[in-house]
Amino acid sequence: MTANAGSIGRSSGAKPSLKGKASRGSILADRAATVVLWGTGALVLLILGSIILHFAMAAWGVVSLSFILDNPSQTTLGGIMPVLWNSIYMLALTMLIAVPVGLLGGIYMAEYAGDNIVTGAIRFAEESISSVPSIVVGLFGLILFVDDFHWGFTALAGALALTFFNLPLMTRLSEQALRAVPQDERSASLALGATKWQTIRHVVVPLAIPGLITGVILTAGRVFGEAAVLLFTAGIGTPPHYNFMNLDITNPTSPWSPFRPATTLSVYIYKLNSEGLGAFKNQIVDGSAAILISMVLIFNLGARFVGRVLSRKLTAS
Amino acid sequence: MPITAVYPEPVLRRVEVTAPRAAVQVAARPADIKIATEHVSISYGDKVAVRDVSLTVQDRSILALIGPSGSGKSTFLRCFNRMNDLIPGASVKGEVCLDGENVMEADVSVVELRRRVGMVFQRPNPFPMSIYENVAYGPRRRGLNDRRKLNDLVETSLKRAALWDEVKDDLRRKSGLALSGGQQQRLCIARVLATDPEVILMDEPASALDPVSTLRIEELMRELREAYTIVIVTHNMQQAARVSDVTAFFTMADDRAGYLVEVGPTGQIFTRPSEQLTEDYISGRFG
Amino acid sequence: MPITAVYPEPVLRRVEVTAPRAAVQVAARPADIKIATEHVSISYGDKVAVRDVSLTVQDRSILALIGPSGSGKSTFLRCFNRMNDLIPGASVKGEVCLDGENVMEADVSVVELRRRVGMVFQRPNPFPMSIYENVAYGPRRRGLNDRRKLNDLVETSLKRAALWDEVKDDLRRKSGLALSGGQQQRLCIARVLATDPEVILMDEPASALDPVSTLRIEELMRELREAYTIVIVTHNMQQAARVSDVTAFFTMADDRAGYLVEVGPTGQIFTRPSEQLTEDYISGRFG
Amino acid sequence: MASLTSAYPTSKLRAKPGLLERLDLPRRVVFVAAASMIIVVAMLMIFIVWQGTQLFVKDGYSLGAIFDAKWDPLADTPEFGILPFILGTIVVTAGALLISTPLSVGVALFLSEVAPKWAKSIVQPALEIFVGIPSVVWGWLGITVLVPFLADTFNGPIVISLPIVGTIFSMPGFLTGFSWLAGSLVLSIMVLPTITSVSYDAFRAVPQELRTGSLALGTTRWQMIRHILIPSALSGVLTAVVLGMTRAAGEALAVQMVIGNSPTLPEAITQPMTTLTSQITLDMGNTVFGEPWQDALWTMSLVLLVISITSVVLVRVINKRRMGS
Amino acid sequence: SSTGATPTAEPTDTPTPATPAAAMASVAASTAPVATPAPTTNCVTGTITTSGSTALQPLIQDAATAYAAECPGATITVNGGGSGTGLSQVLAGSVNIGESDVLANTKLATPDANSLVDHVVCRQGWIVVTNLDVTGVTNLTTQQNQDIWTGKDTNWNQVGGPDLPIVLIFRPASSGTRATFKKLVLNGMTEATGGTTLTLDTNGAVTTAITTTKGAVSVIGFSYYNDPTNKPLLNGLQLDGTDATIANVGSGTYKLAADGNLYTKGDATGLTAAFLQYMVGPEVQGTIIPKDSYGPISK
Ligand SMILES: Nc1ncnc2c1ncn2[C@@H]1O[C@H](COP(=O)(O)OP(=O)(O)OP(=O)(O)O)[C@@H](O)[C@H]1O
Ligand SMILES: Nc1ncnc2c1ncn2[C@@H]1O[C@H](COP(=O)(O)OP(=O)(O)OP(=O)(O)O)[C@@H](O)[C@H]1O
Ligand SMILES: [Mg+2]
Ligand SMILES: [Mg+2]
Repeated sequence: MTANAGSIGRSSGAKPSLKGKASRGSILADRAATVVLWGTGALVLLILGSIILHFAMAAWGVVSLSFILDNPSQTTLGGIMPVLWNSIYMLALTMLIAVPVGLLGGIYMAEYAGDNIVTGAIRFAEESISSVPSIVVGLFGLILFVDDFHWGFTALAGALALTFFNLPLMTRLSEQALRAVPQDERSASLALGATKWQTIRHVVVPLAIPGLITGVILTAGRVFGEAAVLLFTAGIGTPPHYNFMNLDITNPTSPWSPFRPATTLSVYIYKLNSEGLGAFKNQIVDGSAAILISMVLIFNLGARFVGRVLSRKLTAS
Repeated sequence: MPITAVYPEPVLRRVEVTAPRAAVQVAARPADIKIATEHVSISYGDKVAVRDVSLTVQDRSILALIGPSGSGKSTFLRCFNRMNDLIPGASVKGEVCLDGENVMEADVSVVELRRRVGMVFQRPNPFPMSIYENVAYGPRRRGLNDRRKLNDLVETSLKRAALWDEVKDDLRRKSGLALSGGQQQRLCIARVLATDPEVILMDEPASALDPVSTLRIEELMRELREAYTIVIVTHNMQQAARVSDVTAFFTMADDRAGYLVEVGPTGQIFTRPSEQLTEDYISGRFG
Repeated sequence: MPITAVYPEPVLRRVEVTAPRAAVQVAARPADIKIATEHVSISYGDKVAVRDVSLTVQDRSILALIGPSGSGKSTFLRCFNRMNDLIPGASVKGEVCLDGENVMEADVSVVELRRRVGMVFQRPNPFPMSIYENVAYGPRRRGLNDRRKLNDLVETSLKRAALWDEVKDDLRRKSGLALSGGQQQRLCIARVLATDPEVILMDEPASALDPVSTLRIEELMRELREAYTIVIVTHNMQQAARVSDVTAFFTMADDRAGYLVEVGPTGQIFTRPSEQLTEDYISGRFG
Repeated sequence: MASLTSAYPTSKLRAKPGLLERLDLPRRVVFVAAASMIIVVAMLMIFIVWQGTQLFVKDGYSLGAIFDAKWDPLADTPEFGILPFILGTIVVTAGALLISTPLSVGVALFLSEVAPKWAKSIVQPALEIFVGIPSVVWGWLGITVLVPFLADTFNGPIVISLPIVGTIFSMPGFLTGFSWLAGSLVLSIMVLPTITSVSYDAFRAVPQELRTGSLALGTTRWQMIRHILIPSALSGVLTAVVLGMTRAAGEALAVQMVIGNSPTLPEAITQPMTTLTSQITLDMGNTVFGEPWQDALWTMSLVLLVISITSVVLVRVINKRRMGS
Repeated sequence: SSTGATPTAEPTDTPTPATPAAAMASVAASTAPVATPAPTTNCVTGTITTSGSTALQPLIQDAATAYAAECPGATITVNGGGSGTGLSQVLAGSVNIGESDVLANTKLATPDANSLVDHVVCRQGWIVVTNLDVTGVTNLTTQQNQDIWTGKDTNWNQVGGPDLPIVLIFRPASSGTRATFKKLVLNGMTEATGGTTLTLDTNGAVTTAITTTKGAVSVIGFSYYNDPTNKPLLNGLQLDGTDATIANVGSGTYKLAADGNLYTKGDATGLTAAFLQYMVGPEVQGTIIPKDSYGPISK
């Protein structure tokens, strides 16, 4: 051994058995930590499980096909059809704007954005809106759309406020989905003499579709449950009985029209809790909450399923 | 082009070069020069990765770039088709001429350049689409949509890449990803051929492949040399010795900037290198 | 231990072996066997990566694992200190004995095992803390908190790793990440030495380093051999020839499962391999 | 070998790009889409800043009068001290973070270091569902389950006394379940997914080599987590907590439903209190556009906006630090 | 503007008279909106929106539903939002009718308040209610109320009830209920604050809280108190010995009551006018108002 080998050479005495109990303390600490960490995971599941169970039980006997398809009533259990319709309608209206703009914005951020002041500002804006309280966005919609534009409480005002609120999320999720496409694929396309846009259009976006769909569905879940933004923009009231045959979207009486107030399911829950009357108020809220949660579940499972199917389709033979 | 079998003394013990090659004159007639770089330096941000490299590549020849990891081989290779443009922070100085035209100039269309200078990567990277669509991708982007012409082109390209027989039966059904590694790499070559390039750049095209596939790719390169100019980066010195006409040896200085130590006919580099560094490297003293 | 200077005939042209080594007897006395594997097979999920490997490693010797990429060298190396346990889906069958004790058994403490079998990785991976803390990390976790003892240990370990002189001035201020690649790798070796291991596993420890650093690490390995058993994976055959006593050649079959082709004294493997496959590989026919 | 050129139209290396190419329409379109966010934020900020400063500009209140403890909008000269609401937001958020941070970081560690694949594939979707549960549902659960539970379970004074030392802790019991604790509990569950997922990303971002480096030295997993992982991911975890804080501070409906909205600072976690958001939801509808009272509510919104923008800046600073080191 | 489609109408009111007669009626109505209830329902087609007081919302909602049932071409959308929202929005022209529990001139600047036209459509009453645990207390005098709500009395045994701390549940300071109670019962005295008080923003939330909180007391609208689900869960108190009934509100003996005000910007026209006329007609005043526990407008 060389000169600088020092004094604590490799210990030559009896070696501890590998099964020895060296460092019992640290092993015990490790065991304890493992148990605690498993515990936290289990706790999350427990909380979610009991919430789902709670609503499943509360909704038992309340939720039925007629609960979903009937108009509300004060004297009977009635149904939630109009508010459920509004939720879906608002979702569609919001996604109609948020998805294309978010996707295109995501393309810019993932594919074009350089390191300059404008991109920096976009990122800052994106992060800012995501952290602005939804109620502030709602109030902003109230002044701008409802009052200044004289739209009053309308689905359009609500959808626009929701779009503002969710655009950053949509953009971020599309950006992530696009960035997840391996650089190799871009290089391969560009090296073949495809232009940048051709590469995006024919290689990057198709490959990102599973991620994009997941993004859309996750955003949809959030839009579906939002209430604070809508309280001050789309209105809070009892919707009239809708006539779905009225397809004239410029007519405020048509359920297809964006120029009418639209109380959504989550706003309806808030309203019933605040000023609901009638014997079935609590059951209706429980049932509505159960439906909201189920929709969120469906959105999530759907996102996973669609994402998996699409990516399998894209990658497998 | 008939191959004159003037093979240099075996380079490493037991190296059996399958297709002996002519030692190529480096100082060639200017007309034959396909690519010439002059004082090319490339940096990533402040960090210089390649310093002041000047060399020329003959038309229809194979140039191998060898050197230790990090010596800038890949970086240098990417300047031929301006793929460095895509790397944020990368900047290239100097001239890179393709057929006498400096491709670094601002008004050069990189799209056109990359059609003429194709590239094959280390990891086979077929697109997740059918084999047919993989090959037709480049032509389609060039605006070729005629069914018949496309079919012909796909077939010719796959044949040239020695893949046709293995895939012809489910060209349109099978995904490019369902092929084996070696087949995928040949598919990537076919895909490049379909855009009708003049130069093909290959960055360690066989390093992710098994021995049999590697030999196959090497064979293919020798065939393609008849019609294309090829620049290949390789870690495998035997591979460089086997396939290339000219070898360029890169290493890096203390500041870790890569530079060209020497370039010359492959036989000469592997038997009588003029630089001690080259000798140390190919003799395995480091690297 | 005196080194008998019986160095085998030079293996590759121009290889200058800095420290000629004794050819080691493979069939040794059982008492000298430090590690023995018996019928080790390792799979990732359904995919077999290493099939049925049995070999032994002498105490205080260097075993080099060579073979083409993907032949399972790293995977095999990781079974000595059960690092495969950390890879989801990896499963190891067979026996791996350290000093005659089977380390695969359920009641073996992997913590203890890994202290006795240290590991150095391909990419230097110092922790983001001071040089001192990097070396003291292992001992501290073993409960050593005595200031003086720690200082001594850090110094000895850094000296052994031939890094002391370069870093002694700002041991506590400089981050391990602020060192050069070669220094980082020596720091990682020092870090392992500080836990007082018996065996050191090295997975391509020099492949990310420059030539000078590489030579340094090789020198270091030869010094460490006096006190430790070393198993090294390398792509660089010259390196294997230069540093190891015994070389094991891995390759993979058609099903891409890695297996051991042959193992023997390094001199013999590089000059008179018994298998055609080995000969093909070391002569550069593939890989 | 035949050239394939016949298949293609000829083109030159230096061919002048066509008008369409020079316009690069796609780039412009996607840029506009991304930049629209700047416009949205600019509008949002301008409107909220405009509205939020009316109290000073139009109604003539001084900044000092706003950051005061007295809130009495019905007095002859109405007083709009919003300090209690700001402090309320701070304490209820702090309470939520105190409960949520250890739990969330624990779950993040569980997911990144401990959980086998199957457990991950259950817990991760569960967290996503948590994110998706609307805040009105949390509020509803709060008033129908949590609030009555708290009121029934802890209705007497809460006293902890030791045999010799005597009383070491005492606290009034819940008069009603509407309380600081209820607000913090509801919020802690609502921010759990945020903190968890951001810290999870931070843990994932720690290079695998550091983990294997530590484990290969013979440390236990917990030693690795404690001495390598957590220090390395600290700034990421901090970011997570800041984001959780922002979310908690801005949450309106659920908190308002369970917190009791008493416009005073609580003396114990069992007492009702109020926050900026709950005061805004409470009074916004009952006040008239342009009256000082409503202007004060807008000022509160401005404070919320400032809090969230500050947190964005804070996160950036933290991350810059991380990149720097 | 003999057709009744007033071009100057600020709210987006789309009156499309079904018949010339209806058009005439609507013009007539706009000149004297509330004074003379029409004998039969005046049907005008179109769409109007209302927003405002949540206390009036149940009534307006029911009336709107009934009107729409009689007049198929009419759509009346009823929104809540609060009295302030109703006043702001009718002033801004965002809605056609704004409902308020309080008079516009207490909220708005004089010129703005003057631009609104007040239509009183009902009387509404509020009742002091407690948790059922507060046994033995059936009546509180004005004085006792003042002692309780200003924090002077803190235990029910001080007003003849059980030994139970008093938990005050307020409505927000900005709400009409709170303002009315403060004016009519507390004579403007300052209410108690602190750890034993809650503020909940709506009748619904208050009702839920009272039923679950021992010793709680609050003030809610008649319509919430008389709701068959709520009533058994609440202990409704007399005020100064007077029962909280609609009849007593009508006769003026029960003092915790106020007008329900519907505001329009300028005079009402078209469907707005027709609906306001319907609100004071026999249908609403005679049937819907008692059913929803409001009081009819007197004389
Ligand atoms: N995108 C990049 N950004 C910054 N530095 C880079 C980048 N790519 C490469 N480098 C650096 O430039 C130098 C040259 O890298 P390059 O990949 O060209 O080497 P190479 O010779 O191809 O190595 P290898 O044989 O490992 O592929 C290296 O020091 C590398 O770290
Ligand atoms: N974590 C893993 N999961 C699944 N398969 C793996 C994993 N790691 C390695 N493999 C596969 O196992 C086989 C052996 O890999 P290994 O890394 O051991 O080879 P190697 O000989 O070390 O190669 P190299 O020289 O490239 O490092 C390869 O086919 C590889 O793809
Ligand atoms: Mg490279
Ligand atoms: Mg390996």
